[in-house]
Amino acid sequence: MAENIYDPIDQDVHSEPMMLQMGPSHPATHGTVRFTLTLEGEKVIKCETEVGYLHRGFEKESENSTWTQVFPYTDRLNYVSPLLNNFGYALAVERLLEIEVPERCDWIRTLMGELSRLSDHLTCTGAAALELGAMSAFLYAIEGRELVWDLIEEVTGARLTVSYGRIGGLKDDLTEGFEERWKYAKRRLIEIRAEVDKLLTRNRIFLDRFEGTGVLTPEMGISYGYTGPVLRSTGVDYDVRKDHPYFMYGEVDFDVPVGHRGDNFDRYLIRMEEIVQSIRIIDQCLEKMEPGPINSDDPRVVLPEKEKVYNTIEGMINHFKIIFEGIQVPPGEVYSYTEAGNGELGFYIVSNGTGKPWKIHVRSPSLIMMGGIHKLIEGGLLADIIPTFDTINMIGGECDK
Amino acid sequence: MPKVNINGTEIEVEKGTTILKAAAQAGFEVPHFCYHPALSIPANCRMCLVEVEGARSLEPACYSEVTDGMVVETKSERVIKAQKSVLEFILLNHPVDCPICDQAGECKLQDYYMAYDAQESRLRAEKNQKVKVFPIGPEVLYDGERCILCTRCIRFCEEITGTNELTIVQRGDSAEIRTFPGKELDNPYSVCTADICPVGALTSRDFRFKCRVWLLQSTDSVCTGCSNGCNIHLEHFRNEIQRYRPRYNPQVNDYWMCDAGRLSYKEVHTDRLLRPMSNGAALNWHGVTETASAKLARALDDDAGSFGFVVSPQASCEDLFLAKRFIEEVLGTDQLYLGGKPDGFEDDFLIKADKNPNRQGVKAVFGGLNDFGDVDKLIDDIESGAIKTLYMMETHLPADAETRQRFVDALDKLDLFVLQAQHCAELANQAHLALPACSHAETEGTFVNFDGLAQPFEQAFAPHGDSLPHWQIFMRLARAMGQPLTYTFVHQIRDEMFQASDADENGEPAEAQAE
Amino acid sequence: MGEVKTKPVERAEQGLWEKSYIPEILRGLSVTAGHFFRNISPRKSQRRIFTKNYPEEPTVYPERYRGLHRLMLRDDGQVRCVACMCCSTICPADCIHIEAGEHDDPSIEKYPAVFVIDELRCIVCGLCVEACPCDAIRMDSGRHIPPYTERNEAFFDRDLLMELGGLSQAKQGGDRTPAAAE
Amino acid sequence: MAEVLITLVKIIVIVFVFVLGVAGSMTLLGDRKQSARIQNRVGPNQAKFFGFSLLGFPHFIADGIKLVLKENIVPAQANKFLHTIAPALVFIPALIGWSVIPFMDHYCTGTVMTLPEHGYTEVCVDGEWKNYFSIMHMNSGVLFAFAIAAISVYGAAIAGWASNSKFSLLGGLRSSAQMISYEVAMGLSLAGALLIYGTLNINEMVRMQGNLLGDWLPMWGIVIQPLAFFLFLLAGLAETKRAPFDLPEGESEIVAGYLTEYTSMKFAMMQLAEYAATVFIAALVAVVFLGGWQMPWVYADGIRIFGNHWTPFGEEVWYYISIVLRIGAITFKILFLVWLQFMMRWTLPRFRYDQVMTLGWKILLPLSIANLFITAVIVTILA
Repeated sequence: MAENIYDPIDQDVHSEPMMLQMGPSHPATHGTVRFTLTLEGEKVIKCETEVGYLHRGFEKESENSTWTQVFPYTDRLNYVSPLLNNFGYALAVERLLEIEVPERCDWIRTLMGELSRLSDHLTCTGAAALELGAMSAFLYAIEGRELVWDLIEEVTGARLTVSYGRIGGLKDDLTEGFEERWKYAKRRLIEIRAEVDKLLTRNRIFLDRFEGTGVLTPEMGISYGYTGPVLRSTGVDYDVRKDHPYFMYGEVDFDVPVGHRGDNFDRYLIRMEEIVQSIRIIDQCLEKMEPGPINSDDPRVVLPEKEKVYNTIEGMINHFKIIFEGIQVPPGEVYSYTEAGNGELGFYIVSNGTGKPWKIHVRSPSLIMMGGIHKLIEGGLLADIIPTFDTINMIGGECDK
Repeated sequence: MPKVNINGTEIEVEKGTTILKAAAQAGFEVPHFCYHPALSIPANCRMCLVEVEGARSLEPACYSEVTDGMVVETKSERVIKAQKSVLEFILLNHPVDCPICDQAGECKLQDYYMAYDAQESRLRAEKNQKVKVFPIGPEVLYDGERCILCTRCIRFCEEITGTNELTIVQRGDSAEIRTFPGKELDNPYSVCTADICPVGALTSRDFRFKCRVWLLQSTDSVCTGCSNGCNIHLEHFRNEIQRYRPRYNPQVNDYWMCDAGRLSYKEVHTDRLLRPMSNGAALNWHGVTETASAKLARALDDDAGSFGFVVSPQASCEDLFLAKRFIEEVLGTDQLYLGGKPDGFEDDFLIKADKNPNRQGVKAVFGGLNDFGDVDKLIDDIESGAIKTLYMMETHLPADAETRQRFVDALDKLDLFVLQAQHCAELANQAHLALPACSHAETEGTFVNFDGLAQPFEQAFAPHGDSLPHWQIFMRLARAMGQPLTYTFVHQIRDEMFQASDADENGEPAEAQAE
Repeated sequence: MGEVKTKPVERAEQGLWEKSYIPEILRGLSVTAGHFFRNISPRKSQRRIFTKNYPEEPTVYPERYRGLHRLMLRDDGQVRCVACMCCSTICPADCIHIEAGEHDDPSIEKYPAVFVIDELRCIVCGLCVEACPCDAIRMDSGRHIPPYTERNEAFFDRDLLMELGGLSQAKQGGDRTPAAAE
Repeated sequence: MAEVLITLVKIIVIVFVFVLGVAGSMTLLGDRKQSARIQNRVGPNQAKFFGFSLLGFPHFIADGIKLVLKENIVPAQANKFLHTIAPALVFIPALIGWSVIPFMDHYCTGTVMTLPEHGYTEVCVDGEWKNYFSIMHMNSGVLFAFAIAAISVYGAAIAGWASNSKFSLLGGLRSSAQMISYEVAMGLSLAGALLIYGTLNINEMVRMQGNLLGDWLPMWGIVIQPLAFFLFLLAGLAETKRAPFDLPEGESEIVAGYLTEYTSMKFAMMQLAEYAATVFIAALVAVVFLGGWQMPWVYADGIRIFGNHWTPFGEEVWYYISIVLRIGAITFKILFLVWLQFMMRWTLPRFRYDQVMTLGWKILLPLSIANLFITAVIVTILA
């Protein structure tokens, strides 16, 4: 922005820009972030972003936990799609351990991950509507999310803090009636998506708020390191699932929606489309999945079966060593990345060969997006911050770590 | 000097070195149960078998000495197979006891199973049942099922203590460790058998079920039980000492320590003086420093000549050094007395009669013990009124119960009695001012053992209550009385102290060599 | 191999009529009014109320739901837990406090003299259940952690946890021959 | 003396029972129960009277008690006087406007006769019109209503300025800009209707809407001025500062706008005034465009359609029945419009500040001027 913003705007009437502290405790800055805005009327001429109000020291906490104990912490990164974080972290450690997980585990991870993505996108689009005042659309979307969470709860035992991933496998297999329940949920989800679509997509008020606001160019997106739906809205078709397939994403058909204008409306459309694609992926997973083990057979990593723990000293010793020492990860470092709800979620992990991580760094998409958000906000109106911040979908837990 | 090739690594070792030690020098671990560096080598567990080129069978690495040009494989297929078989065999009758076994976490069976076996047992036999929770001695419990019969404990009693209590009875899978008839494992070093037991067969009664070992944090420290100054691992959990474990130091205690010393940690947590007190009322340090300095200053003004000071050989050298400076520069008295615990049992191995860890330290810091009066003189002086004000470090006095009672009675005659101690004993109630001091687990410092060996110890956890190290208390009082002694870290005191003692040519011995 | 292709998202052009707000407002109103009238319909089966009247209509949690802890019992009603501290070791929230005691029965040896779970500190991750080598602690009580007004109420001690518990049939300790006569 | 007493009774019945009753219960039924049903929820039902949840009404009382008992906070360095007076400036105009809204035609002490040949005009034979069903009978009623409504701008603006908060200030600015802009469009869209009615007297306007076009189509404002109805409704919505025009208090942007720093009963007054304004706009639309108390084909002396006329239950009784029906009609119309506003509120997203201005000045204003012009031309031609 120009340097002379503090100069009087009008030579005759003395006026000066207004500084406005938006956040950290402000209804629009959910997830706690602070914008220090310089306003000319309602026009934002300068925006300084300050993150860190939800900092919990995830990375430092992890250094004092065993590899397994990190899972509950990862739940709380992007708390709208905890499963994706779980699996992303598990994948990173597995790459460091150089172990393979059974096929069924990969299928379940793909499936549950997409469920989580559904919940993320439903929340994001719903919340965007809510903050524009269209509360009904939000609650319909939330109803869809509840259905997804019901499924997640049935499989993992919790709705939000799932801690379902395990290094070398999963906590549990899918439940028996999962497929039937998914079919019901799917039917309702499609209905709900149609309703939200009806309420918002062609509504002129909504369009006026979303079209042409918060515009991101592809160059800017790439240079700031944006990923995920936000980058795809500019036309860059980067999706980790497509470009570097992991789990079973190489085995399923799906489309990666891309926009071309890079505005809020493109991001909204992409999320709406990804809901459809996620449903497609889940269907394919359920179809192609075959029964089998869900945990790796490496005794260094996976807890033995309970039966053996209770009754054999070998199982008991194995169990004890993993519990009190933690999984022994060989020294080394790895950067592993997956496509989370908001973009590329990377885990850079260094192990010194003990039961605890030496260093875990999270490349959290939200934090990186906050680095360039002022570019999207500056020049717009105060009210444009709302849709822009919503479609960016910053999640405090992930951003501040 | 024979040259030997271990797993492809060429290494030159001294003559007579065993393969196991040579492998350790070359950086390879050879698993072993029965072998202990301080004991004789029976080679009965067969865990350390290694492949020697040219030899028909696998050789026990703990026993076989290297010869020039020997080629050893510790990780060959044959060795691994042997290791797996040995472990499978040892675990055959091992009970599923990890949840209730105190050894879990430092158990060699657990470590080796994960490192060298990690497979399921192929045998589907019922497990043998043997004696459990057998009180083999007053301090040690025996569990027959967990025992792998490595005989370390038997060899310890034969070779180290020479008391010969233990042996193996029965044969085959009924074999167990037992005491000889009419004996029990009651030598003063009996808990060492639990230390060296590679599995959970022998466990300490005191430590039993107190804390899981993997939760313990370990700090290098020195035992304060007697003037021998055995090196220990001070193992604590949540600001509480859970146990002492001997730390290898060939100059002092080798791998061992006595049972009494092991239990001396309890003093740290019993009868502690936790808050500064003035005539029985708890104060904070600000308040008490003011009160104390005012009272001391008044006492000095009234009659500087009637000021007595009891120095304790329980305190570390750094504390004593500041005590000395405090006495000389602030109080200016020369009526010094020596406190400390009375003498006790001694033997010719580790236990010393002098039960104070730092008498040599007092000697070094104050330049000999000649200036100090004894307990009788102290009591006489109080009773005669020669001492009106007494400043006492720690509560111990080298006196029997009767004399001590006389001392306690005589305290009433004092105008001012300042106690600066870890413990309340019965003195804290009588003290006009009671200042809480830290134990050796809560601060760092140096003890000089009977032999003149200065041994540093580390701080394990935060001080209990409001207690402060002695040296900090002296600094507070000195500053409040207008003659500040300024130090920030213990090492500053240490540097100055060693300089001073060198100047005195009092030959402070070099610090103990690291392990 | 699955097929992945990109799909450009499209936005429809709007004509003057649609730009006049009216059709879309009416479309939106038709959606919301549809919900409104369905949900005030006198026939309750027609309604599509998603909310549950929670305290009056108790929710049934799925089988795997992680709720309040419970301590399982042996056949004779004693606590199964042997105070091995695995759960308190793995607990990331450090919410389990156990003090072991010597049991009268030498075949049990160790039992938790004190076993307290601070349910407020608990983050309900379920690692303790996985870590238990004795099938002693479970979180499948089907009850969520209730709200508390006092901190102390959230400390669930051994007996309270045992009341929630049930009999565990899991076999423990493997096959053993009867004790040899000493 | 009797006049005063009757006026007092009217004030009490209309303002306190009807307006505040409807406005207050709307906070519950409209904002809560209705939104709940729209959003597949149940809505409040936990507060109970002797075990009955009564559609959640006890919540209304609980809310009131809560708001009264809350701490009254005035921000540091706020202008205490203005901060305190602002809620009254918002609240009182919202109620005064009601004085000119007729809930029924004047009461005729004699016999009412309808004259179809004179456009279904009702005349009072052997008696006189007594004004029992509106607080005040005023020849310039519409003008008065507008004048009073315009005052509430000051309340919001002052509240925003006096709170010493930047968010409040923005809210106050937005609200004054918005209300002033829309008042223009609102007045001009009404002008067309006034041209046709030829009167500012609201009761007369309603009476004229009793005419039947072609003997069957009631000549309501919506029929003769459809565009104006739409413009007026839109502008009216914007006047009430409710969604989708709730940007003065757009809670996600500027926290709560000019309400940010208000608590306790002052907040309740502002809130209640907003609801009262919603009802008032509904009433204005009802009387100007939806025939007010007119019920199609129901007249004081019987039912008339296609030139037919019959009087059930005899003339004496029917007159009273028609009074009840007509009061019911206007109440129903008001409630329907309120319901519609709430449906909009829960359906639509919020406008942006500049878009509201664009809509007001660049769309609504030209359209209403065009409407006025065309109406004027037609009226001139027809006259």
